[in-house]
Amino acid sequence: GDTAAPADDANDVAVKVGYIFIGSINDGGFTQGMYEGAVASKEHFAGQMDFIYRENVSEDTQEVKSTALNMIDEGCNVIIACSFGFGDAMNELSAEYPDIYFLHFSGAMKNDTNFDNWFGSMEQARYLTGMAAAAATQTNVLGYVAAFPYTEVQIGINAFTLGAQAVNPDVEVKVVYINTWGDAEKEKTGAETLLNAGADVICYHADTTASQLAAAEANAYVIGWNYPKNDAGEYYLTAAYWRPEMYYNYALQSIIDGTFTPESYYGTMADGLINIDEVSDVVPQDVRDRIADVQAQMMAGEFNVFEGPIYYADGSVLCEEGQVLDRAGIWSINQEIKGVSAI
Amino acid sequence: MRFRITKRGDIPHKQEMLIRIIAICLSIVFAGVILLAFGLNPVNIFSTIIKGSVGSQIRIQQTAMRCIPLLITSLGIIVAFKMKFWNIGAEGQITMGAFGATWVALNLSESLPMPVMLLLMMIAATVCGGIWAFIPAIFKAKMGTNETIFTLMMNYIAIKFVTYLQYGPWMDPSQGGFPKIAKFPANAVLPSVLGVNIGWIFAIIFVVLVYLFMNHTKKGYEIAVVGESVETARYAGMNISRIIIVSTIISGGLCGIAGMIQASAIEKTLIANIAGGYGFTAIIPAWLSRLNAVTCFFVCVAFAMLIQGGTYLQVSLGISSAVASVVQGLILFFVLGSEFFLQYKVSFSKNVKEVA
Amino acid sequence: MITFLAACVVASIPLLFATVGELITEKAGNTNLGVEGMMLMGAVMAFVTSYNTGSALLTVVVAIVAGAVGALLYAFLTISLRANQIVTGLTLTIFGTGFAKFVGQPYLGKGVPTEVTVVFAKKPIPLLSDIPAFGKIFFNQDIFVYFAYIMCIVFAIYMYRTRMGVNLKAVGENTAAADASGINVMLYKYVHVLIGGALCGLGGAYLSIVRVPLWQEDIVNGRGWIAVALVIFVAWNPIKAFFGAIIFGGLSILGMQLQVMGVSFSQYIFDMVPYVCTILIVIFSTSQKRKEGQAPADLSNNYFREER
Amino acid sequence: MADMVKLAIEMKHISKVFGDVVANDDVNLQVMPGEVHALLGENGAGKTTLMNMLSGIYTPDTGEILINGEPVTFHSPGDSIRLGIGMIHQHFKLVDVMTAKDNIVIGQKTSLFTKGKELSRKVRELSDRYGLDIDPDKKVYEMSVGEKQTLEIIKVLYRGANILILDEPTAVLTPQEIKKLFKVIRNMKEQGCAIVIITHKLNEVMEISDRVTVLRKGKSIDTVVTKDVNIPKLIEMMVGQKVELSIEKKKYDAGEKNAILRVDGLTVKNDEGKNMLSDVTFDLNTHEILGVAGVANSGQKELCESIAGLVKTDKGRIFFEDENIVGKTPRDIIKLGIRMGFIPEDRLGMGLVAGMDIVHNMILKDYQNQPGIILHRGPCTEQAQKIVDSLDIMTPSIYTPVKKLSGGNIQKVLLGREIDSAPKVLITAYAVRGLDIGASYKIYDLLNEQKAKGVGVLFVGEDLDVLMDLCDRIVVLCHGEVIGIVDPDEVTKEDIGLLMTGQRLEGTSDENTEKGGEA
Ligand SMILES: Nc1ncnc2c1ncn2[C@@H]1O[C@H](COP(=O)(O)OP(=O)(O)OP(=O)(O)O)[C@@H](O)[C@H]1O
Ligand SMILES: Nc1ncnc2c1ncn2[C@@H]1O[C@H](COP(=O)(O)OP(=O)(O)OP(=O)(O)O)[C@@H](O)[C@H]1O
Ligand SMILES: [Mg+2]
Ligand SMILES: [Mg+2]
Repeated sequence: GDTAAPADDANDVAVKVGYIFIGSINDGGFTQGMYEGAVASKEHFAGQMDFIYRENVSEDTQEVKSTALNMIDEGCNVIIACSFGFGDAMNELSAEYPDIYFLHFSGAMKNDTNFDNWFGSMEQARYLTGMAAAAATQTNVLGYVAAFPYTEVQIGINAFTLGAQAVNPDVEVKVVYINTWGDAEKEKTGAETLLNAGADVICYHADTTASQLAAAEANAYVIGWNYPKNDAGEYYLTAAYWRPEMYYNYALQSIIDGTFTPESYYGTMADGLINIDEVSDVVPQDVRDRIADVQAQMMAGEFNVFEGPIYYADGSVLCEEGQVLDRAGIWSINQEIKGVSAI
Repeated sequence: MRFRITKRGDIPHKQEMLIRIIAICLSIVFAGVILLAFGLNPVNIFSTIIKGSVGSQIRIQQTAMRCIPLLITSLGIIVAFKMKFWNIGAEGQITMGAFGATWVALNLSESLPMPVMLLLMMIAATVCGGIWAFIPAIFKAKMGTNETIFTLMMNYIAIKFVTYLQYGPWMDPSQGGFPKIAKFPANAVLPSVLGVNIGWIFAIIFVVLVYLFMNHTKKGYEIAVVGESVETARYAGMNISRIIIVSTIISGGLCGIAGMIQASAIEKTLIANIAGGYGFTAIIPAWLSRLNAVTCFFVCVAFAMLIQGGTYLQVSLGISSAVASVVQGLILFFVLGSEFFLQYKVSFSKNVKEVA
Repeated sequence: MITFLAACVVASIPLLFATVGELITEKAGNTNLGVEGMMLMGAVMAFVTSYNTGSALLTVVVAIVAGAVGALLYAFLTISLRANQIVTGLTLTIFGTGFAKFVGQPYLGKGVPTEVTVVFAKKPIPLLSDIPAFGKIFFNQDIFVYFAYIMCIVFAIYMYRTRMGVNLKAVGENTAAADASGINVMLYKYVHVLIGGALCGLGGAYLSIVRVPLWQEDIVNGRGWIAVALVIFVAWNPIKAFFGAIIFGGLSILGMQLQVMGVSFSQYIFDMVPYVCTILIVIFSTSQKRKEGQAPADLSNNYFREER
Repeated sequence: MADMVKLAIEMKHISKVFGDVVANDDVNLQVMPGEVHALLGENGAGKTTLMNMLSGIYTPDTGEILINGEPVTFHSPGDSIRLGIGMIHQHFKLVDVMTAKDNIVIGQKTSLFTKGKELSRKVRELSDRYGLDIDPDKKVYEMSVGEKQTLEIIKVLYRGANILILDEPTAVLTPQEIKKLFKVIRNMKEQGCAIVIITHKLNEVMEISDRVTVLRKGKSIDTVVTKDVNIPKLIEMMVGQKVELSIEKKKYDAGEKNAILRVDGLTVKNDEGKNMLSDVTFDLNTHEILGVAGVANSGQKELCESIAGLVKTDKGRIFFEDENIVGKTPRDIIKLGIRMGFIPEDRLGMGLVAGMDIVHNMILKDYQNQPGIILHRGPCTEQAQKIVDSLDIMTPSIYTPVKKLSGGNIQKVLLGREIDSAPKVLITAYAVRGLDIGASYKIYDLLNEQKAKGVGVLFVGEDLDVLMDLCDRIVVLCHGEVIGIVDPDEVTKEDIGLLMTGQRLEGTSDENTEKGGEA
């Protein structure tokens, strides 16, 4: 096993963070991103920050709590829990340990002093990858392997579709829901099913990179997710991913400064939490320019992904002409938009 | 040189204990050797497991909280196994028990007094868990259907069902679009005593009740007879269907209560992963305790220590907690193997002549 | 449709190996619930081998050995030490899962080297693959698939046409009678439990080496348990196992296929279908009064010659 | 003798201990080629154990075995088979779902592939040669007990055994089948085979054997030449003292008797819809032992089970005193005072809980009468001790699981419990099957005691001599029909034998013979 390399001078640091991970730190996906963020953050704080972590913690409140308690025993004063299912444990502990800070990725729970959630506008990155995908398709069919049909996933699908439509109004996005997060074989089968149904670019929202393998085997393009890992070689277009050190640095600094206030942090392309990987030159230069342009607008706060008129696939209105969805509006999405075929 | 295996007679209690202790010691040594082979320091690992499980008051509490569902589930399994009903469906029964409790918690008034609420939740959990065990049991009794597979499949159905609820009709709109079932109201959360939810008191009461039930009641006797031979039970005029109903309601019901405790005290809601593998793990202490409720208590405590201590490995030593499950497996293999020496005697003999 | 059926064949292969493995184990009177564990052991060891050596042959050999070693633990405990089969099998699954996690951790997210993947890439069989539809479905596959076909046929001949097959049946049906007839029951049990484990190892390796040539912790993800259930579905018959595995493999991907075809239904309900089907089949097979196609009569009973 | 002829079997100073039970203690046995050697002893004397050591199933703790003069050690039954030893076990060792020929060939080292047709031919040849009747392609589960026994014999013959061991082979056979078996034994003897036969039927010992070795409580007592002894002498050797064995039949006046159980037009179908009992009608009186005779599977099992409420009846009524008990649960029937000592072919399958001790088997029927929900073991502990003492049950203690006892002792536990429960009607099926002679007579006495108390006893039996001696009347069943109800004082054994095979008696003076629902 890998080791967490606990520092010898652990007692002298200003913040000692305990990271609780859902997967393994070398999974080439979500957890690796979260872990590398921690390493980057440690570098950033140069001696003021240290961390320990535990991998493969299941979303079981008992397990999460005892892990966090062990970390507190080891001298941690900040716990960062990197999965939605860890929230309840953080919530409970934050009441029991007012001196410890609990930062929970995703969800909506927080308190007024030492417990906050953080997430980001992934729809921005999804939009940009949608643009890239639309430029690469020949068949005008984009495949999307998705875990479960619910808001977070549907936001991604819709943003991706909007981005694609912006480049090529004729594209169709086909979705397969696989009802599981981490079954590589199922993800691959899902991707293959889409490829057989005519898709020639694959995007996915699940935990492994099996969709990339399926695409590459079928000589189709693919868009990565969670972490800029390329398992598809020349067929890899780009990836939408998190750069969590942007949040770590921000939050830990405010803890060090004594200015921390929970705010339900929502990162954006502007503050760097949300990113897309360099776009492959399979995508024509003009589209790459457009992507860069939209990205710049996003960073400047001038671009809204969900701006009306947008219709759901069943014809009902998601967003009126001229209306811009705010964060709450985006997080109330519960269907796929027009242009997506999903069940 | 040839060795010969013969059946032992009844062996004295002391000797039996001795063999078991030797087996456990050997298993630890053996697991240590394996760890060494992987370049890990076994002494460190074992002492960390102990420190991590009982090293401080909080850790003891954590260990106790793991012991509760494990023990209650094991007790449920004991009742079923005594009837030779190889119930490996505890995982599903826990899940369905939690489902029943959640249904009550989320649908009844928040102003209900806590004891009433908890009692109703417990009844719902017992019924749902019981039904989940009863379905395969009745098929076994009436048609001889293989219950191992049946109960196993019931696990998956229960888990998929709760997944469906979690991502579908029961998703809580106030979670900002994240898939989660609503939190229990305060009157549906089990209170704590000594820093551990009162499930531990239930667990201890259940140990005593199950022991008395299995060894000193007529129903307990009937269950054992049905387990030995359904034909004999029929011949003795036992009402077999009723015995099966009662025992599976007890077995599945106990598992269901474990689920209720997990939902109410730990998660304070229902999640698909509510059983968290306890349903499978609990089979082993049930068996190792030879289906004796009191022995089962001690085995479960040891198990809970191993599990809880395992979570401390990575935090303290930076070693993957997968090591803990490997250690657990190795120790189990040894203890399972040691049963042999309780029942059989191995003697070595030099034979002069062999058959051609 | 043809691509879907071809995909069903692919999805069936890990199940098929594991099912035939468990089937042959059960024929010898042992229920090994460690299928999931043995598959994972095979999967991880095969992956580690291929990653480090780049040798396809070695990968297959190691997968076989890893599954068999898992089975050996089980065999020693249940056959020689007469430990309870169900509990020992479960323990093997716990152990195998932990083992795969532990051994595989450094390899997470890493891929199988191309020298290995090319060996296991799809290879159409000349002539046969030209048969309309049929050829595309069955004979445009990788060598694991072809091996699986041969395996089913060989096991069917072995079980139904050879002297050893008859002896094996006797061991599972009535161990005491087999023993008294001079069959070396211990040897039969060991050999078949080990063969069973080896096949489970291969089934696991198929997932990690061929199907998703990328190490993922929970690559087997419950397929071992489905295989245990399939054994009943196919009535302990390796030829039926072939079709049974295709049906169950197909069920696992049918949901996705229907989605892209725009057929509306609840995917959650669909996820339950294989399990509900298994239950119905178990019920159905026991409701029949036939003596054939039932579980070996001495299944799960440990044998001690001097026992009464 | 031993100097001139090489002994086929020589067992010297054999001991075998199971846990706390000494099954064999310094046993010696010598069998010559061309000899039929009977092994005699009470239940649990260690006969089966001794023979199992010859067939490689058990390994002796101490002692030496010589086959054809060569010292041998068996590590497995295979070793024994290779030396030409064939054993027919007390409990069949056959694979139910396989055909006769597959059962014959398992474990044989022949060709790689099964050669079905050739094998069938060989089996037919063999069965013709010995005058045995077997269908090589019939599945064992479709076979009658007699056929299974025949199959066991052919299996041994096929392997060309020159030492044959038969453990209670006649217990389940009809007289005709026994005749055939003895012919085979004599045939083999002429070919120079050594044959050991275990049986509890002493007339068979006298008829077939050349010499007899008697075991008592695990020790070999003596070996004698059959011609030189008689039955009482053998009994004395077995039991260890002189005993007088006879059945007294006390007659009660019609006035003292009244019908306690009336079976009226009873019809029972099996799963496949075939009539197992057709229109069976008879009365059972108090102070009476009513025998039931018939060849195996003539409906005896169904008759007993339907009275006990264990099978569904198709038509007809069963009156206990004045109450129709058809459709009542077994529990209700037990409460009325009907007890059934049923000894099925698989002794432990019904009636006893194999894995439980004697105490917990005693509670089996009475626990329901205890008040409350708590199980009281106290009274049953005493009862268990009493039965063990009064029936001389050989067991280490009353806490020994009954499956560890010898077959005969298991049966005593069952009968002891049923008789001890003071029933009004006692149904016994094959009560003495497998019991040694002393134990059998003990059972007869017990049944007579019950009769004296006014109990109506239904005695389903095999041995016609016993039926004639013990019963007041005998119901003869044939293919599920009552073909006659006879008074043993007025008919001969041969008459009953004829009835059993379905031939009605012509011109007998027996007015009791009723028409039993001729179809
Ligand atoms: N496998 C065994 N395990 C434990 N005890 C045994 C075993 N086999 C025999 N015994 C015991 O050894 C003794 C002798 O049994 P055995 O079967 O040889 O008697 P037997 O002479 O054949 O009696 P029966 O006439 O009833 O068949 C009995 O007390 C029996 O309980
Ligand atoms: N399985 C057993 N093995 C050995 N001894 C047993 C076993 N079961 C019971 N006993 C002993 O039998 C005796 C009576 O058992 P127990 O005390 O359980 O009866 P009880 O239920 O209290 O009955 P009662 O109240 O009528 O006396 C005790 O001495 C007990 O130790
Ligand atoms: Mg015997
Ligand atoms: Mg016996």
